[in-house]
Amino acid sequence: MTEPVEPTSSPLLAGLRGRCPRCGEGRLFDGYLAVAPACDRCGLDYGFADSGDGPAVFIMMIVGFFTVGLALWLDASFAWSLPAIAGVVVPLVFLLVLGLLRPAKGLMIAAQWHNKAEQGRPEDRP
Amino acid sequence: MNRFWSRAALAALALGLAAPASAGTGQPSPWQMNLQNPVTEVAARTGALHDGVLWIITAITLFVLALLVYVVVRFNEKANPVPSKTTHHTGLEIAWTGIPILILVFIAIPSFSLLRYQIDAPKPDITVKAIGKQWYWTYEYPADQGGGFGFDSLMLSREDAQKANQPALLAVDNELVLPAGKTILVQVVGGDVIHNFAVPSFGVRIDAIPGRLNQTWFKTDKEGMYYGQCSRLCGANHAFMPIAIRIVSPERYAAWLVEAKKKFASNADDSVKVASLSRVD
Amino acid sequence: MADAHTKNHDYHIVDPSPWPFVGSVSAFVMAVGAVMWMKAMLIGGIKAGPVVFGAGLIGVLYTMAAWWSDVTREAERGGYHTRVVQISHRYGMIMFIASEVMFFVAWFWAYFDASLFAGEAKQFIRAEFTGGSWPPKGIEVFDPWHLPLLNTLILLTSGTTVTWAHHALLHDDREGLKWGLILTCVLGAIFSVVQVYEYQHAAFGFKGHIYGATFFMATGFHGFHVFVGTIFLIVCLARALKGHFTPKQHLGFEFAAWYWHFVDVVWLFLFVAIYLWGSHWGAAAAAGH
Amino acid sequence: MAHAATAHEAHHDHPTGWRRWVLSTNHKDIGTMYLIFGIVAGLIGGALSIAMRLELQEPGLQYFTNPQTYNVFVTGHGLIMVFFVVMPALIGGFGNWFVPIMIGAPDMAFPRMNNVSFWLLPAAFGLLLISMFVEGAPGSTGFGGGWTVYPPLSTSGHPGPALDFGILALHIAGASSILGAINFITTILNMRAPGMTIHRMPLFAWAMLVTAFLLLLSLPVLAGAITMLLTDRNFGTTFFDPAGGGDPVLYQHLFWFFGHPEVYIMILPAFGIVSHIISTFSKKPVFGYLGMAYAMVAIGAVGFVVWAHHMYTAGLSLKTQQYFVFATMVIAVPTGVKIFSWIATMWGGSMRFTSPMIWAIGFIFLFTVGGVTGVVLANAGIDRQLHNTYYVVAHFHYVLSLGAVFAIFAAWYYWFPKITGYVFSEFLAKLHFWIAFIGANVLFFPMHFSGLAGMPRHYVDYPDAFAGWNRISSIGSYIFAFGLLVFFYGCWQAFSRKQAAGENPWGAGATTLEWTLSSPPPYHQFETLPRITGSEH
Ligand code: HEA
Ligand code: HEA
Ligand code: CUA
Ligand SMILES: [Cu+2]
Repeated sequence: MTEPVEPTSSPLLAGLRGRCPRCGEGRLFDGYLAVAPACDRCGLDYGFADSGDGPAVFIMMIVGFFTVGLALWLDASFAWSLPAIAGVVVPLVFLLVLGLLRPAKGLMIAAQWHNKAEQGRPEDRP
Repeated sequence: MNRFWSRAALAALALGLAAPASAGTGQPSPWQMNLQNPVTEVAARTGALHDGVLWIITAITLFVLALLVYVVVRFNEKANPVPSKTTHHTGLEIAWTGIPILILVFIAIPSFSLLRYQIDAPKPDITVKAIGKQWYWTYEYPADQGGGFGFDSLMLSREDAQKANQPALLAVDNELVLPAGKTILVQVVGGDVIHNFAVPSFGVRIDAIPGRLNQTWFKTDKEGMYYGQCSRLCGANHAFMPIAIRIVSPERYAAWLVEAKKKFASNADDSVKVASLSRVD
Repeated sequence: MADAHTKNHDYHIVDPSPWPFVGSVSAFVMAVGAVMWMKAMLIGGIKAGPVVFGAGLIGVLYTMAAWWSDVTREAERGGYHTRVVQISHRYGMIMFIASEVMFFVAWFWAYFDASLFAGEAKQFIRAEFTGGSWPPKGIEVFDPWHLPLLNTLILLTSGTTVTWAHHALLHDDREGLKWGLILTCVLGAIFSVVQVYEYQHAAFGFKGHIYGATFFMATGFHGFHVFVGTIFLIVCLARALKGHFTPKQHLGFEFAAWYWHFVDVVWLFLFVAIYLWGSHWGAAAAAGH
Repeated sequence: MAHAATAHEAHHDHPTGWRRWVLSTNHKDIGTMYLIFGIVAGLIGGALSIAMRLELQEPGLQYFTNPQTYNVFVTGHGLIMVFFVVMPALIGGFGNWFVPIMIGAPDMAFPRMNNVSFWLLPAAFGLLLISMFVEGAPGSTGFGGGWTVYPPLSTSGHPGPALDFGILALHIAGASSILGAINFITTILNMRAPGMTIHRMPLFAWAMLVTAFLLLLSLPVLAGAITMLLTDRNFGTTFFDPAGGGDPVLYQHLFWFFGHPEVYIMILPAFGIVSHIISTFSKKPVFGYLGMAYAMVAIGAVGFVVWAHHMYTAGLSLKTQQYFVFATMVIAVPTGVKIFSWIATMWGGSMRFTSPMIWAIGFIFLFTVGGVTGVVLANAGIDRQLHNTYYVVAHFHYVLSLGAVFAIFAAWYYWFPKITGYVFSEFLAKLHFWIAFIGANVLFFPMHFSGLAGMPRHYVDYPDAFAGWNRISSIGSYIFAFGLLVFFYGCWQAFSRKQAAGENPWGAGATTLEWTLSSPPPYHQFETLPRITGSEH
């Protein structure tokens, strides 16, 4: 395949940046969220990658925490009207989700690779 | 028995188009499926938020059901003998992350403002005290508002309620009488154990805790009888200490005050201690 | 015969044991006795509560003694406590202490609920009762700089002596181990004595007042832990004298030390929160800043 | 190998007869005892609830001439179902049986302590039963203040010894669970087979790990709270008595600080079980394995800071209520995302509708119904209308009686062949499902309506207007209970016809370690530890 590349010392950071968790260089994604088939630098096969709903859960908690909190604050401290709050918060939700989804997914996949995470099975029974 | 089943069938049909007409005002009505009709702004706004959320959760549940039916039909052993690896869909991934947050936000914003509306009581015109006791309520009218008396309010027996042409388990001997169109603040405490002062049509529910001065408020323009029930397990007769409020015109209220003062004069000094309003900020 | 299935792992497959069952039955008896005692219930005209409770308690204590001596036997002679088993024991002890910490959270919660909200207007009966201040009106609290400070120093010193014992053990210095432990036990005992003395001179009781309730519950539960910890250390001392423990394997001792440190740390929190901050001194300091 | 093991019945660590059970240090035997205990307690708790439904079938007092007795039944029912049915079955029963096996361990870390965890339960249960027969409130027996045991009803309101027995029952049950939690955590952290990294553990083991932490950190707070109740009752303290400077609401905080994690304690193991069943019968690995594991950890942690959503009517300040609305909503939604993960697991799969599978699918749907009503209740403003009404009763029975209990039955049918070695009639298991599904919905769905209409909980009698939905609910409960007869008949039939199940009756989708062992597994499994790998890397 490709020539051996120096493995990165911080696979999680690489994932966060949307890079290959092994070499830290190649692209993890093909497009916005679609995982590429393999690393274009070191050839790591991304077939293992399955982040599932993990990124969603964490983003919901983080973005939810932030935006719902913001709405609460706008309402409590400035008594903004409903549409006004919605006008600020709704776009913000999308911005944050769009902004965070990719790093979160990259991070989750990198963590998966780094920890060799997947449900184990006995060696003698493939 | 037959009538029972046909009623049940009818009720089942009505599911989903729960006609508000079926709801009682001030008391439940048979086969009622939604909140009692609101007569205060608080209750109306609570009901509106509830209905809004109900639509959302119904949609979510039906969506989950639809997905389940779909996978069952589409991905069973016969239809799909070879299991696939997960397919990817960027749009879906964004949607299933973002939409729940949006739902959350959409529920949270009105929820917060409703909450504030409920709790930040406006300046009251009239303050009364409700003291929950095993197993009746004592109501006190402060002297500075033409009161200066208190009385106990006990449930009528089924027979007596029937005679009085009032609903059983809701009717009481001495009702809490209050005027329409006035903001009423109710200070609620427990006399022995915790009780709970709840009147669905007013959108009011607050614990009556010994030693803790809780309060709630309501204002309605609609005269009539409004019933509620103790909503905190308080011992043997928890089910038998209803709250019955009669809302009358301010004129009749003034007249009633005079009358009641005479009638209940002997109860004036009540044993249960209730802090005065001024002590609550 | 025994070798048709040998185990090829280092885990401890424990033999069947009567203690769990005996202990549970005893706990049941003890609980029944406790209720009978508290409610002065009669059996055949006599107040059997203390007897029933005592019988259950003896059962529980016997179970503990028997159970733990099984454990020490397995450790000392059976060779069952392999490295991996010892790691399990460590996890177990850490988790146990974590749960104890949460126990104390409950007492501290009660204490702060009362002290931070002593004057909350909403709670009108309480506010009247406490006079809206903490310490509540009419409560003569302990001067933190007398006995409580002394006890703090005692406990802190005992923390160092137990560490000394530990180091001695690690260097196979049996004398140091012995004296370190003896000193720690003595300090623990002195702490308890001082605490009892202090209790006897308290100007408030356990009953009828939230100050006494929170004070005695928190410090009393802690005192109980000191008591248990001291016994734990005495057992270690006895075992040390019998020649138990090696520089490499001495979990029993280590756990006693952990437990002791935990008791130590809890005391610091109690001292700061209840004795210092919750005293007139604390109130004055707060008002004067 | 397996045969060699069974040939050694007389070996010293394989006792027989009563000693095998009473003195047991074997996680499977202890698990079996837990399951039997759960079934027995389930019958008693179920019987209490049927008696309640009989009473509520019509307005007026039918069977409970003393209303207090009804309260005692409700309380007993709640406590038994929570502490003596769901927790023993899910955690003690299935947890004990399968956590060690799934991680490739020969037993639990502390086998003797495991047994005391079990035996403390009958002791606690015995105390609870005694409690129902000694004086509580003046002139009646038993404690009737609800499973939440709020003071002052539980202090001044029940002078008799009934609640003292109840409190000590909870202490002992709590001690049992704390010891169990320590055991599970240690086992999972320290006894995984070679190659079974923590990131390769089956999700059920993950679920049990999180559950055990929740138990470890929440139960002592409950124990503290009820200890203070005990001293308030018997030693004159005033923790919860304002007349002595105490605060009844303090108890509520302490209780719910335990109580809310407790509801996750009851559902996380169910989540784990359902994940396995869905994956097995879709012949696909669990969707997003790592994300789901981490999500459970995060949800478990955040679950500690939402407790006061049970106290919206206690008179908390506006700010406090706003915070708890906010936190509850933020944690509720990702909890629900589990649903989508299961659907995604099935998506593209090749599903076989065996009996455990239909119970699991039923669980997914019914839990959703219960979960979304939880989101309604999370809004303090709306909860103002619904608190302590049957709407809440509907909510928590959907997540418990139709959530946790459905998961228990799913697990039962899934693992029955493994545990007993016999095949359970698929027909009867499915028949049981349909009866239970219909019965439970007829039983609990109308409670939403009566709750919205304003019917309060803990009512032995109610205004005539509520009669309709209550009648339907009661009929539903009889249907549900009838399903149990099918269940027991199925068990009896399975044991009498003794059709051998074989190692793995469920086929290629069943990939966890228990399916590599004989059915039932050898007395001591994994004398040689299994080696675990991932797929390739
Ligand atoms: C297994 C037990 C269990 C579980 C899992 C839950 C889960 C939840 N519960 Fe429930 N609850 C109880 C058991 C449980 N509860 C019990 C026993 C009581 C009563 C105690 C008593 O008073 O006796 C109670 C009471 C209770 C109250 C107090 C009501 C009152 O007394 O007035 C509240 C209020 O917030 C609440 C909320 C929630 C929420 C928000 C969830 C959430 O975790 C639910 C999350 C799930 C979903 C939301 C569904 C699926 C999600 C989707 C399909 C995704 C999309 C969804 C959205 C965007 C909304 N519960
Ligand atoms: C897991 C919890 C659980 C379960 C399963 C149930 C099951 C049932 N519950 Fe209840 N219930 C509670 C928890 C539960 N409940 C709680 C916490 C309360 C509040 C108490 C309080 O307020 O103090 C309550 C309150 C409550 C009320 C409100 C009473 C009132 O407020 O006045 C009612 C009324 O109808 C009711 C009815 C029923 C009925 C008919 C069932 C039926 O579904 C029961 C039918 C029986 C079974 C289904 C048996 C199940 C058997 C097993 C689970 C064993 C299986 C084990 C293995 C296979 C290993 N329950
Ligand atoms: Cu008063 Cu319930
Ligand atoms: Cu909760």
